[in-house]
Amino acid sequence: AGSDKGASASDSGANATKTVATTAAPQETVDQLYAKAKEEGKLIVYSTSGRANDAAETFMKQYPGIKVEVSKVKSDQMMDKVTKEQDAGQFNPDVIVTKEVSGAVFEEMVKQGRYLKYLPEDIAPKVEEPFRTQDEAYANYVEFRTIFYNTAHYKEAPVKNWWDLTTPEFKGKVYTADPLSSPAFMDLFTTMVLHSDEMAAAYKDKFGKDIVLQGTENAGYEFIKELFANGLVVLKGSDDVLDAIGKANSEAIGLAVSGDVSKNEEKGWTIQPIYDIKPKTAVPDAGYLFLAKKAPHDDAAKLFIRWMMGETDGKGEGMAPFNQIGSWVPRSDVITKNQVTFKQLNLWTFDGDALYKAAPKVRDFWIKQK
Amino acid sequence: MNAIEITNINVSIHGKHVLKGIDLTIAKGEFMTFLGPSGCGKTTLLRTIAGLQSADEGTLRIGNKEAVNSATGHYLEASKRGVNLVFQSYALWPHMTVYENVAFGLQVQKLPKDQTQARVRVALANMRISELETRYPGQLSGGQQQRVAIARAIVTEPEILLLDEPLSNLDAKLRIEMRAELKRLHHELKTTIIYVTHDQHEAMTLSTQVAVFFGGKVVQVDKPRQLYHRPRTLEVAEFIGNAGLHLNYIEGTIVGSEGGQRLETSLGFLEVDGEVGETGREIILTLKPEDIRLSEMMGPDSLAVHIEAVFPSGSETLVQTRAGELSLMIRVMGDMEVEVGSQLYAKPRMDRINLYDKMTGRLLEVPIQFIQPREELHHENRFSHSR
Amino acid sequence: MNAIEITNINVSIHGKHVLKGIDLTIAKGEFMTFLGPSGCGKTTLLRTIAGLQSADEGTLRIGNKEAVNSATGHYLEASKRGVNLVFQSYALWPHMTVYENVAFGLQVQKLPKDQTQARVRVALANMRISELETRYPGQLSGGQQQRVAIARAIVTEPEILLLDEPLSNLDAKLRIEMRAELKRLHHELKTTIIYVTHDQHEAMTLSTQVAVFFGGKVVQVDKPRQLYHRPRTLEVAEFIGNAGLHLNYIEGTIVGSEGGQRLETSLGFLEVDGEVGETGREIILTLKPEDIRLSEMMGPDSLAVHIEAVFPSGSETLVQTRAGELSLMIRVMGDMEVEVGSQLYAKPRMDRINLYDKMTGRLLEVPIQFIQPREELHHENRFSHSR
Amino acid sequence: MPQARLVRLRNHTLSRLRNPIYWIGVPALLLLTYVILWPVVKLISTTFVWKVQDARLAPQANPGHFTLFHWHRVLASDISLPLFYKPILHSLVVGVSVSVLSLLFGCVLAWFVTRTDMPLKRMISFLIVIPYLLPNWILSRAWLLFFKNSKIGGTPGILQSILHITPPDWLAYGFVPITLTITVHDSVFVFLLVGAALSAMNSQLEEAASLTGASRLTVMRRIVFPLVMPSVLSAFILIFTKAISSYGVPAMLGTPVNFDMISTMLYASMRSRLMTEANVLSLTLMAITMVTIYINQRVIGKHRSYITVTGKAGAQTLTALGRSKWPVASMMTVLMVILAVVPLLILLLQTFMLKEGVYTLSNLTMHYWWGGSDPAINTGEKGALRNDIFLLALKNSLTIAGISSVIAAIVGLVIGYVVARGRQNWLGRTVDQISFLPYLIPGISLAAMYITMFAKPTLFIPALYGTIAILIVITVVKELPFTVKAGSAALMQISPELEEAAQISGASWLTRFRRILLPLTHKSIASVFLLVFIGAMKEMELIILLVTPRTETLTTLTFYYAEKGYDQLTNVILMVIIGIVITVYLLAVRFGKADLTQGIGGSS
Ligand SMILES: Nc1ncnc2c1ncn2[C@@H]1O[C@H](COP(=O)(O)OP(=O)(O)OP(=O)(O)O)[C@@H](O)[C@H]1O
Ligand SMILES: Nc1ncnc2c1ncn2[C@@H]1O[C@H](COP(=O)(O)OP(=O)(O)OP(=O)(O)O)[C@@H](O)[C@H]1O
Ligand SMILES: [Mg+2]
Ligand SMILES: [Mg+2]
Repeated sequence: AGSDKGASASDSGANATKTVATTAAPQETVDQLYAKAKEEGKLIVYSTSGRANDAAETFMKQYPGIKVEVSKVKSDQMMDKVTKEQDAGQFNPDVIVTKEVSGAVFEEMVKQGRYLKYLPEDIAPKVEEPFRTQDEAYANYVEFRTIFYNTAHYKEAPVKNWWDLTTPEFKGKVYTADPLSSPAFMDLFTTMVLHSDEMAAAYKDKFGKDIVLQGTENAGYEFIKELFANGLVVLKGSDDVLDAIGKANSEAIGLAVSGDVSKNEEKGWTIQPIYDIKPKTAVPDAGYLFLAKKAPHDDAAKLFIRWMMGETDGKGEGMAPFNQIGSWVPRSDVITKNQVTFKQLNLWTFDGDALYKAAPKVRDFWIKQK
Repeated sequence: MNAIEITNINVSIHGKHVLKGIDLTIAKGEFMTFLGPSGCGKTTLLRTIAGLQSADEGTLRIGNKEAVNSATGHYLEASKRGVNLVFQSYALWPHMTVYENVAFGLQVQKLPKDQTQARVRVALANMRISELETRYPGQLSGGQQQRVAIARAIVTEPEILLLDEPLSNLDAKLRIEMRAELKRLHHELKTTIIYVTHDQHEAMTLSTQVAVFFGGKVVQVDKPRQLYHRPRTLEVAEFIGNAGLHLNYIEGTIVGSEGGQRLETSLGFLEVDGEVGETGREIILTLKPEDIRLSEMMGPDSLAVHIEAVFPSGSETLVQTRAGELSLMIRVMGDMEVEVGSQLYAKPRMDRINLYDKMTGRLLEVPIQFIQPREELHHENRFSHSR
Repeated sequence: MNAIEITNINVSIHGKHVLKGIDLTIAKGEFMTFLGPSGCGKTTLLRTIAGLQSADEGTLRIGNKEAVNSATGHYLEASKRGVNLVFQSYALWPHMTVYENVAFGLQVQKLPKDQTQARVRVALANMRISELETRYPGQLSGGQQQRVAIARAIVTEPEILLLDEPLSNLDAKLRIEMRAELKRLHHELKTTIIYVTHDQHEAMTLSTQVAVFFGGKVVQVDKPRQLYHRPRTLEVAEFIGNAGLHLNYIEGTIVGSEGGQRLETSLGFLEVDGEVGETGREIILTLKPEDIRLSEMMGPDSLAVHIEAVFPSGSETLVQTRAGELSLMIRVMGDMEVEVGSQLYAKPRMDRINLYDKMTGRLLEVPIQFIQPREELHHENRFSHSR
Repeated sequence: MPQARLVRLRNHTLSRLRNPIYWIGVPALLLLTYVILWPVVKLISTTFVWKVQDARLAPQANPGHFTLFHWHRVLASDISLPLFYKPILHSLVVGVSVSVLSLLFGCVLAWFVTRTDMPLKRMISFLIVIPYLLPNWILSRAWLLFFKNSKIGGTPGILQSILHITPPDWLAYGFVPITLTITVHDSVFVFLLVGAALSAMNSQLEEAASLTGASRLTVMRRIVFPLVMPSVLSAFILIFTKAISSYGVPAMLGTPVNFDMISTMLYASMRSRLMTEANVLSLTLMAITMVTIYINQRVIGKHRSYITVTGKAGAQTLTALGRSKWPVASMMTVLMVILAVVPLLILLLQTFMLKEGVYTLSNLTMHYWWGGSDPAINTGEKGALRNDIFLLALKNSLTIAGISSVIAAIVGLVIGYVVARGRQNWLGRTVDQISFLPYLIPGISLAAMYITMFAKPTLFIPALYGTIAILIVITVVKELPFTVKAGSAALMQISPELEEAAQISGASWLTRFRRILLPLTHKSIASVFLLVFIGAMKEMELIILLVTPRTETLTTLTFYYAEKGYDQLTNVILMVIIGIVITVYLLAVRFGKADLTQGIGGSS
């Protein structure tokens, strides 16, 4: 059921040059798909997120006769796995649930036609930009890296500007997961470098004077440098950061994934993410949904993607695992559990192309700071 | 002073009772040989003395130190006993060269390097293996390995040297040279040596004392010649002497006579001094093949014998002879050119005949004198007695 | 048919040239003994025959199969040669019981279980180790291990049996029993046996042929008695015979005489049949201690000697004597009760004197006859010649 | 005479073919070439070619063409110091320190357990295996539990919160804890390898030394230690390589103080999709190890012999410790309890705690083991044993670990045979070198290459990708360094005469292997089996790329739980894995004579 129709250009805004292989807008109704999918009998999902498992369970209840098998793989490893499989002529997965790896997913998978964009016509209008036309695919949920603080210590968000982190108040009290081993963290810093003008402006806003670069290229790099100079503590992962600031009455703050706020109760943390920081809070880290190239269970795959999207009306149970606090479903017809809506979030756009090119350089800079 | 005093040593290995109450005293400067059949416990006793095998019972004193005392649980470590051992299986260190193997003991004693070197070189030269210095044990022939093992033990000049069949893989010529070296050690350094060998010639020529073992027990401790001539039991008699199988056994009975008792045997009637035992008791006489002289001429005390077979073996010849129903094995030096079937004269040495109780196998310490042939049995073949 | 034909075999181990052009033919059913000093290459040759050591050069035929041919690079695997070997170092498998060790070869041959059992039992019984069946080698004494090694080799009844000092750790009595067992094998099964031993008595009594090795070369192959009496070189002469060190050497020179040549020695002038060699050439006579008879009476051909020392050793006695500047070692059977300093008469056996070229060390095959004492040297101590 | 030469050639070939070193060695070499060398060659070749992605780093990139850019970048650019030189220095220092400590710790333990009459041996040798059962991040966490200071925030360590001593950074993070944690985790390799060698050693060699008056320490140093040198060196190389390539511990304990090692930099490069850089870094590690192995081969040498199992058997006697017997045993037990049992119990306790860190009775629950779905806990995730795929994963894990550990042990011994007996031979040495590479190829890279290599049938190899077989293959390959080293070290101890004696009895190589070599090395085999089994049960990196939903394993299940942050569930699976391994261990000891404390030949 290979419905690979090749590349079709979608032309809009900043991502004018994005050339994306798309499965054409379907005429099929859910019933038609289900009928065909039942013949296929099963489908295989490669997912970076365990939420796909939850969606699969409800899906199998809803559409009996179709078995969903979910493989959990990290997004960068998934790229390797799928590339090698496809090059060897093995087309295993039907659905891909993945996050970006500094633009590499777009460059190395989407552009090559290995991951295919799929957005049913009936749902497309309800999808917020950039995920409707501008981005590489529809994202079923969006998270981002931001500063967390301990509400037991701070009554309100202690940070309003990224440059606050470079002040003596936070010396040795800022934690981050290691951007070297989690690229999504690096993406935030890379984006700051890309938007150095805004960073410079924010600097002026904070300190009331123009930034003086200390041998760095721009305000983005300067920020990283000063962050290190202020005793940034790098920990292994996001959970370590939250552990560091979440327990007890900590005055420390840390950089972590917005979605982690949902673990608060479970872990006994008293932490909150900050949703508005100058110049921009963060860059989105989207959980994209793709069809895989030459998906063997094409119709089941589409049915499942629709299920995860929440179906036409956005009320489908399949979306529930994705619509959580700390993460946003970029659909206008879906009510978020967060206090702010997706549109209200003050985010940079995820510019895969630019990130992809700039990431190594920022990474090098980071390494040199050690 | 005694070098080693062993009292009632009992050793069991994995439940097998190997040494059964050994009592043995070895004087300082003694050259003591252990003789005994394979598996009788010689190695085990050496290991016990060296401190490599723990004893279940008994005491062991080495010099003036108590080494083992089962009653108090005392046990002196092997490394503190001043004893060295040449292992039956050599136990050379495969990762060290010959030089290193031999030098090890001296290095442990922290001897200066030049002295170590000098002494190792001497030991190697004495063992005729100087040119093998840099080889590893795996690159040596069996005999060469054995000599390294000896060199390793003697180079430290221990007070007590235990040697477990140290020359078994050497040729006759080397063996003689090695023996000379051991004798030198024994004399010059007054080393107390305990030696295990299966070569009885070695035992006889080297040692000042021989202990004979059977089944984990000491059955006789004696000077070599004494042991050779007067084995204390039939078992020992049979075991001693290369003759082993060729020992001449002559059965007999104690009979009463006017003067006291005499023995009735197939050799004739033997008169003894005093009482031997109960009349009617069966006895056995032993006579070594080399204690019978064979000659062409009938001499005093000689017995006419027929030659039944001749077994030449280079330096000596065994001659099997018969006199009536009595079969006698006789050993003669060099080649004996004699025809089978011919008649010659055999003359046994009376003082070399040993008398044993057939039942208990114990030596009866009674001097024997020949008296008279049993005319009724040997008409023609008789000893012409002329004393 | 020949069991083994060895032609120009050369073997180097780690660059050391160990076997240097060995040529040797062993007939089927032969009992061949290898004699030679420690390290001369006996084990290496056995290993080469067995196929455990590869040869650099030469050919080896076993039966009618070619086993090694360096020219064509042919090499027959050890397991296909129908040969078994008793290793000098036993090579027992430490993880198997005695029974399993011995049964292994039969199991490999896929013999039915009951037959295997029967044959193993017989072999163990012959080696007197039946009761050790369930023990592991680590639980045995040295001699017991050695017997297991023999049992393991003989149980498969190979066509060719190689034994590398198989009895070195056994006592005299067992050794005789084991020899008998080997002889039985040799006779009953017509097994070709190659035997390495350092016990020359063993070599003489067991074997039908003896090969003498020196430094990786075969120097003499002969019947035992021939070898004993006529060693082909001085080196062999010195090596052979337990006497080793006690061999009597008598130096001399070839001098011209009317009839041809004669030898001038410290024994006197010896007349020889025909030409010996260049006049003026130095020669050496050898005479074994057991080939001199010592007696109290002056007999024909005897020489008056003074007793210098007596070394008794149980079954025999070595007597060191002197006649002028000539020192003679004499061996007599049994105990010799003689006083040092007394005078006796020594009578050498003329036919046992061997004559060697001093330079080359080769035997000169010339019969010797005694002629005349050198009056000018030995006034009183002379042979009284009466022929 | 060309014909004669031909005959000669044919015979030579024939006799070589009959020589096990060749007929095993050559196929082994071919196999290794395909499964190891080929991936490595590919790895090397990528480092000299521009990739499309390189345009990100260098504008001059010309895809497909030769370049030294990557090597230059790693070794001689402005980034080299932090990217390569500092990390490699750290790696080497950690590698050497871990090796030295592990050797000290492992050898001493092994000696006490195998060569003395110390009581409680069985228990102690059992306890020594436990730290290896725990994932090494558990040990790191246990370290932090005690020594954490305020630097990384959160709950302070016990030392600080109870004793009010602030542990300095150097004690809490970086070199010291990394070294100690890896040491505790990996010294079981030394213990088992050296222990197997020691227990096979003829005790007369020790006795001979003590008779010269040498102290125990001298005997250890001059006789025992050098004699088991092949095992010691193997253990050294294994530990060294494991240490320099380990990621989890340095990532957790090194990051807070910027203590980078090559392994962490390599992982970072990989995650940033700078594959070539990662490849260059792993090649530098390989180069280091090659040098180490070369030195090892030189030390083990041509002539030097390490034969301690000979055909003249001697009774194995144990060194009597006398009065110090019990104190030594108690000390070891206490030490091992602290190192092994405490972390294990903490872990076990956690699986019964509804909320982490709440130490009340009411907080105890069996929910995480077999509780039903409760929306209030873990968003309704059921107890681990109730998970639908648990049984499948358990079955798969057992199959993979079981089969691959048996195969690995045998393959290791067979290839080890070539290495040990072919020490003088180019073949033996080459096989030795190649078989060591898998430890240094990052698991992910190897797995990625295996997808390509085994996705389609190649030659006679069927398409294995997607089956359990490929997981077994890669597990066996990945463990080859250990299995081959263990096998060859064990075989070096065995006198070739023992094999020859069987050969002359007419036994084929296979029979010799089965009846002589296998039983003589059974202890070493048992260790190999056990460690590979544990390794396979814990393995994650390697299989994550190769699993498909049908080949889900217990570890992929923990990956799922861990990602979701379900700590207790993760621990439950860990406990299951540990439970299985302990059971297998006990079974092996009971039925497989895999006793790690006894002398050879069952002479008990
Ligand atoms: N691996 C080796 N490297 C170098 N030389 C060796 C090696 N193995 C043996 N040799 C030498 O080869 C020679 C012959 O050894 P072989 O074992 O054949 O002697 P042998 O005649 O059996 O001696 P023995 O009677 O002492 O057992 C010896 O000089 C020995 O040193
Ligand atoms: N580990 C053991 N378990 C059981 N029995 C043993 C063990 N070690 C030795 N023995 C037995 O103890 C006895 C004595 O052994 P030992 O080695 O002392 O004999 P030996 O007199 O030296 O013999 P050989 O002359 O053959 O070397 C032997 O019968 C042997 O079988
Ligand atoms: Mg013994
Ligand atoms: Mg030899």
